[in-house]
Amino acid sequence: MTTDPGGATAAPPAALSGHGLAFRYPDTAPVFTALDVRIAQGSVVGVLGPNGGGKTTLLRLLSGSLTPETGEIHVDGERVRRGRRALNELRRRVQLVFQDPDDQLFSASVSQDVSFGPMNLGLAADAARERVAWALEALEITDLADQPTHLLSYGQRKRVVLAGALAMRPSVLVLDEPTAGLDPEGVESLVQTLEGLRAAGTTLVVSTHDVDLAYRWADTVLLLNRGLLASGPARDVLADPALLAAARLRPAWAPAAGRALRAADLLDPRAPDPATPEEAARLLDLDSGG
Amino acid sequence: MTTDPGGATAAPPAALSGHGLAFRYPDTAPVFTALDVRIAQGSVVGVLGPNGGGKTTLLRLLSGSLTPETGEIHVDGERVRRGRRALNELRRRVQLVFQDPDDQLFSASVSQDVSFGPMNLGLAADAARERVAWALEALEITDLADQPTHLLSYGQRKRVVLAGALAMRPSVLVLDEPTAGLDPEGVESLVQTLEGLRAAGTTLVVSTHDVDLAYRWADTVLLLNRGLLASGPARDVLADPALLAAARLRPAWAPAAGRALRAADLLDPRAPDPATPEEAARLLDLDSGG
Amino acid sequence: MLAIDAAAYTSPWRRVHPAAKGVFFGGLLVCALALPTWPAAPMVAVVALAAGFGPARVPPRAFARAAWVPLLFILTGSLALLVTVGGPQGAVALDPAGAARAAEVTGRAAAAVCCQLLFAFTTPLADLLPRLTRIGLPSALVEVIALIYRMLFVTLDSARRIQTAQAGRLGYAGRRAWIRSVGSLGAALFVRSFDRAQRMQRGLECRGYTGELTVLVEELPLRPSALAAAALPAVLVAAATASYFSLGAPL
Amino acid sequence: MHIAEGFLPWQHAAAWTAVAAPFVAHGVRSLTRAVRADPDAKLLIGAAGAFSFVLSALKIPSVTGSCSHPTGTGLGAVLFRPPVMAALGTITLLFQALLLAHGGLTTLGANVFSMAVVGPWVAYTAFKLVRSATARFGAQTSLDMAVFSAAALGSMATYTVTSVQLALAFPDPQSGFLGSFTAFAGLFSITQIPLAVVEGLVTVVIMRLLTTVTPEQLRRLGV
Repeated sequence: MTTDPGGATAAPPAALSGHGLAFRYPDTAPVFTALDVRIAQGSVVGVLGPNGGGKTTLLRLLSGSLTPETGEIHVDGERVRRGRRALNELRRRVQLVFQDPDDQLFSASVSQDVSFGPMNLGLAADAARERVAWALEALEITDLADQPTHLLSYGQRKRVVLAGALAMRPSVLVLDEPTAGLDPEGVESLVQTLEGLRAAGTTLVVSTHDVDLAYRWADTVLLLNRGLLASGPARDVLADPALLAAARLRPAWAPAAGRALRAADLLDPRAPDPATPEEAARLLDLDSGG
Repeated sequence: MTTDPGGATAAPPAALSGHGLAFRYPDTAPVFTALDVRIAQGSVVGVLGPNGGGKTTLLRLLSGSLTPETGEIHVDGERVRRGRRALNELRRRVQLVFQDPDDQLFSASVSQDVSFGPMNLGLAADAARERVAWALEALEITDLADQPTHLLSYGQRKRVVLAGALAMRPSVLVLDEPTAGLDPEGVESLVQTLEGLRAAGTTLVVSTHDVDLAYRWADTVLLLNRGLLASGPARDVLADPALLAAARLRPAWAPAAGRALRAADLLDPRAPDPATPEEAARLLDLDSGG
Repeated sequence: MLAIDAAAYTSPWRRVHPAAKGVFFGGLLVCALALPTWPAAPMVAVVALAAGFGPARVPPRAFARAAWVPLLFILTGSLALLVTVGGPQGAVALDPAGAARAAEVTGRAAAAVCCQLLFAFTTPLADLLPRLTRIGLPSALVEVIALIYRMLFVTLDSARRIQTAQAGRLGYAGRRAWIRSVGSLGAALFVRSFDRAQRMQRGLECRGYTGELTVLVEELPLRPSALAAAALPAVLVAAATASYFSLGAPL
Repeated sequence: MHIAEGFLPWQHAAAWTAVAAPFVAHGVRSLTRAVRADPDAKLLIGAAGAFSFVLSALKIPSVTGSCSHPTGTGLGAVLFRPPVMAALGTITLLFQALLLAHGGLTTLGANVFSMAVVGPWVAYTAFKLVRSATARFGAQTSLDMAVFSAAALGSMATYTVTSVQLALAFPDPQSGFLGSFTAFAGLFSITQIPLAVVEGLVTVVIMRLLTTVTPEQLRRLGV
């Protein structure tokens, strides 16, 4: 199951990769000793594993919010050099969005907050204004532009932070638990919006506890538990009970439902598993209806 | 599907009930205008609905953390009277536990924190100490007693908060999203522990976004969306697509998987749906193995 | 979360430049303070309240709730003006001129409070604070003030949730418990505030933070004619007061 | 205890603004210097300011069974030093005036002088004096006594200064400033003395917790 991140040949080029990453927090055991990861351009990469398994650490290493002890980060094929300038360039190209929106919202006005990144890039007022408008549009929150941050709902604040990251025009968006705390409809609508960004060319790296979500949404997944347990297509990795047990995850429903449907001859043996319970129900209703 | 909360006759007595509850936050539209809910003794009641649908408001009304504009709360069959004394008695008997443990940990060490409630009850030092030991034991965190709270993991902090509530010896524990932020293994182990409390006689009211969890764990569910959409056995309410759509929830996987397994003749037509993907996989493996 | 703040963001006057609102209510406030209380204070109160409850549609109930705090201080403070201490009549005695003095102070302060509150009810701080650099405050200070404004809501939110949790465990059921609860609440807030600052530091670094919190502040049109119009009510009140005295009314 | 908008005659309001101004200017200078020296300081100061505001919005039990608010001057002075408190206290008072209608805009100078200048300096002096005078009673007792004195005396000082300000504005027609000071101080003492004691006790609880939970943070602040 584990594929060598550097070994794929016909695969799309890597938007972002880490080679031999080692990291430890002061006075603790190392989180990673020699981690290799590869994020293909234009893909959605799910990062899964138990709490304390290193998900957030990996996201921070990839986005320049932590510096690895040893190892290298490559963005768009270029190695990130040491030094403040290269680090800032990495941070711009790989935007990290934290789980708690209040960690990244510092302004009481939505449009002012979103303009922070573009202003840091040294853009002129007009160009910055355009960026802000475009980012708010992409997150479908243009109507919130003049709202005070503190009167927004949790889900709205999450979108504002995303708009602030997007306004940097990153090539990769790294999202720490973007769906945590959202209700099912909120999850769905955020996934739709993020799919729109991906279609427009942004690569997405997403950590999550939701195996079912990763199964239906991610192209590839990274399974972490203080080191890389596996990486590969979501539908292979997340259907492997042994790997899931090692990562202390429960299996997804979709493979079991798919197998049951195939056993009942309601799904073609080579067709993919149903992504959602609705899809499974539709197949069953087709049968009982026809 | 909607059952009159007062109408059940052979049902177990109500540990907690609300009658004609009305509530609004200042300067906003009412959340509830006349809500009737009934929590049967010794049951696990799931509270589901979209964000902003009133889940947390209901939990706070039931536990005396908010006071309804009109309507009554009954605990163990007694009406809660107006006034500070009666309110404090309600709060003691119905303990509310929030989603974020950091909002509820404010002492330096675990045992000090758990003793906060017993001290406020005016218990003597010995009696308080006994309560603390018992609550830590029940949550399986006796070994954490002398730890400083800020060094604990998220899951451990959640358990300390639960111990703090349990040390009040409530008849009902009201839990707002207890599984949020936990990894799948953490969810499983917390549910096990809470089942232990239920077996010892504590009634549980649990809000959650996780339809699959409610489907397999709750006895009855309340579906809220600014008012009660439905209440009844979890396996009836959460298998009804129209109700779920009204509550802006997605369906659970289990009913779809159960139907598929029955269509494949791998599950008895009257047997309950599989609770977990593992259970479904076992039924499928039995088939392919035999 | 805070009634005055929340109302300001939905005010119909939100789009009016803060400077114009400042001149309007500030001018009336100066009238209330600098002109003879009778008749200037009642006139100021009537004009300010008419504007506030009329075109500015300030919610009256929220206004009344907010006005209660300063009014309580004004009334208590005026009590001391009713008496005279250590005079020939004894240690404490009613001052015959005290009622008039108390009434004058109460009238002046009540009118002034109306102006202050109505400015607050129509001017969101998110619109006002970034413009404080225009009156010469150093930008580093203005950034800190704006940051405090944002962070106080986050902290206030934590405070409310911690307090609710404490109340659920009967932390406010008696005086001793109350003191213990407020103390532990204060300590928890301190720890969380500094923790939040550190996480925000990391969060903003990802967005290119290097020490400046520069943002794009949208220009609001400010026409000199609008400023002049905003000053007009104060001028009229002053003129009316002057003519009141020139007609010899108080005699 | 905040003097409401319009309660002071305008000459007094202007005079107190002038008196408070140099302290605030000094505080702002030390604050901007700290920010320039260390970019991290900006967010920490933001957090400290937000903390000061919320602390002074907390409810504490008062004598009549109703509740009141702590001044926070004692804790603020011990944690952040009086010069910084002059700046942070001014910002807090500005927000209190605009967001809660506690205190006025023209009376801001008078309120700043009592609550962000005199209160913190009295508290800080009391803290230092009691700390060194009680050193022989052991670290915890000494700290408790110093913190209690700082908070209680800081609170009393703000109330005394406010009474002085009101007495100067409204001297008694018979006995002048002294008589009127007695009237104001007597009137407010009913609520303020118990409040000062409560604030002292609350602040002791806070500091005890902070010394066990974040000793390194306190060391960094130089407590």
